Amino acid sequence: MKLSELEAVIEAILFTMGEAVELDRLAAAAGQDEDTCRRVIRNMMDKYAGEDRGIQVIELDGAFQMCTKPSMYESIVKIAHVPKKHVLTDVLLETLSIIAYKQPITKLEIEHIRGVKSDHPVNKLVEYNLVCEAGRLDAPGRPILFATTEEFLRSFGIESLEDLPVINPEKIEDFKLEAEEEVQLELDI
Amino acid sequence: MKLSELEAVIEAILFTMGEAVELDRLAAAAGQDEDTCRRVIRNMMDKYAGEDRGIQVIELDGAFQMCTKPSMYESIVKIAHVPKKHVLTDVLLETLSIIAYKQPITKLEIEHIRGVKSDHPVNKLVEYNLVCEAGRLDAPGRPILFATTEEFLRSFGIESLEDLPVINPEKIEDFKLEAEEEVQLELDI
Amino acid sequence: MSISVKLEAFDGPLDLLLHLIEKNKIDIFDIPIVEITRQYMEIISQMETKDMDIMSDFLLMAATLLRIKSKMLLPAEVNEEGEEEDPRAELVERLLEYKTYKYASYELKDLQVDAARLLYKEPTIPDEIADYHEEVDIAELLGDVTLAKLQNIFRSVMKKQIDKIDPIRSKFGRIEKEQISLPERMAYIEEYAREHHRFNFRRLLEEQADKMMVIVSFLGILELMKVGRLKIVQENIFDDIWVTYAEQPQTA
Repeated sequence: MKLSELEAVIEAILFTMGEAVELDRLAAAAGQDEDTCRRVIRNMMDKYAGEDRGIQVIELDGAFQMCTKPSMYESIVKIAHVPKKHVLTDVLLETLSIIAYKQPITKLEIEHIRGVKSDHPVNKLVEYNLVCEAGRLDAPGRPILFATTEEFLRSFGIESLEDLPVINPEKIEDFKLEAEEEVQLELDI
Repeated sequence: MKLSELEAVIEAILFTMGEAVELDRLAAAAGQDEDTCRRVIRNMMDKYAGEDRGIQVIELDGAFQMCTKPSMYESIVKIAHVPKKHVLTDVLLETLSIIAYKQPITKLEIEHIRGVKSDHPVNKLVEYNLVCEAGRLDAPGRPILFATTEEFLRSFGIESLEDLPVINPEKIEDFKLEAEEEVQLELDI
Repeated sequence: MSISVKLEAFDGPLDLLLHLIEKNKIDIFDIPIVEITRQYMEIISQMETKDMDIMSDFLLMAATLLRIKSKMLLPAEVNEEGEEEDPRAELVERLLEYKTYKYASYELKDLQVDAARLLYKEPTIPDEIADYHEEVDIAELLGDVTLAKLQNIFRSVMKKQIDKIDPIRSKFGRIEKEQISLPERMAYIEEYAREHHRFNFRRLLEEQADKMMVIVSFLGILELMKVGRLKIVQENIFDDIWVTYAEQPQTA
């Protein structure tokens, strides 16, 4: 293996591992003896020291680890603090409305109503603190129940769930009738 | 900020984050406009292409992510734990290719093309995060629209949807020719 | 020809049709519909699946094939431009579209193999940075969403859910496979025809008008017609179809 290839292999391994890797394991994976391997890594460390590099390789008690340079700390703080855009998409609103009216409700029931997997919208709503876990259903697998939060009530300016606008049961009956008529029409021979 | 410093900052951020970082967030953290930032990253990508490098930067629909080069795979698997990918069955692949090329698309349209109910494959693809909901179609019943995700691009090594393999009409034409060349059975009415 | 196939082995009726077309080395633009329909029917009549969802999709295609087959026997229809219409055209288009995506899925499969060789790194964000929890401004997030809007959304979701319930399909669970077996239905129709001698196709369906029964009955009648047990007369398009029992099997 050429020296440059060896450097590439070591770089790739240290990157993937993330943590400190002992020299003997590195050497075995690269198919080299430990001395050669150590020499190559020391050489790489010099290269990383250049000013156009944000990462470096450090030696820790005979093991090597890839990490960012200390001078990069400020920039990393910044990226973590760049505000993400939060949008309440139709998918989220729909899921929220189901949880609001059917709470406490399991994810499976939400998925049944929506007709599609709903992990993502439920997780997002929990992240936004509009929805929270509310115990577990006493059923096989003891699935998590979801309910709306106090933050939800506050945001909509209501004091309790009883203040949610009522869904008229007659309306639901009407939908049922309409739907049945439509299906009947399609089936007429 | 000097160009070399900017490169260092971007390298450090991409390394730390591990996942794909959108250009606007990178630019904000680096304190640069997006165009400058993009130019710097493209330049870095060329440098990473050198043979002494085991890592590279890939672009995914306007976001950038650091990863290893494909040629490093054999060496890395000797030492690192490589997460298992979901095995996609033919049914899943077929459904995924319809969604990829026709997105955004409703389940009904998918079912029309496949000629079979497709709840199961669509749900599986959503579960694997290869497909996500993309709003609802403005039509009676407001059916859910499905589209591919960033994970889809990553899993198939595609930069953006424009880079999907072209379904060559000539290839399809070939099917036709092949069929014509082959002996016809005496089956015609 | 003896075919023993599990229907589940095919991704759907189009997949099965493509399989037959490829196996017989047929030009997709000139499908010998009689033979293909025969092979298709043979396969689905031997199917072992009890899954009604799978079965109904395959039966629907059977009905389509039979419709094309019967249209091929009639004088060709002429479209607005005065050209003869090929009853197979729509099916060919669907098969080609399906085949296109099937082909694309092979390309994707190859891409996936290559892409799996790239490896990524877990985020290593320092704890004190990761612990920074950005406050989500809920008021801004909710924007102009009011309780009334939320209620509307919920209503439309529930309406959609009711729409989705197909009163026929939702009762499938109760239908035994035997109740819609084609040979049994054929025997019933033949018996019914012997008794009534001449009857209206519509009459036959009145008692058992669910979708599956309509399809199976229709298939049964076509099969009986093919073997010469029944004669079918329809004076004009959309008129009632009259079925007559043939005492002596005729040559079809």
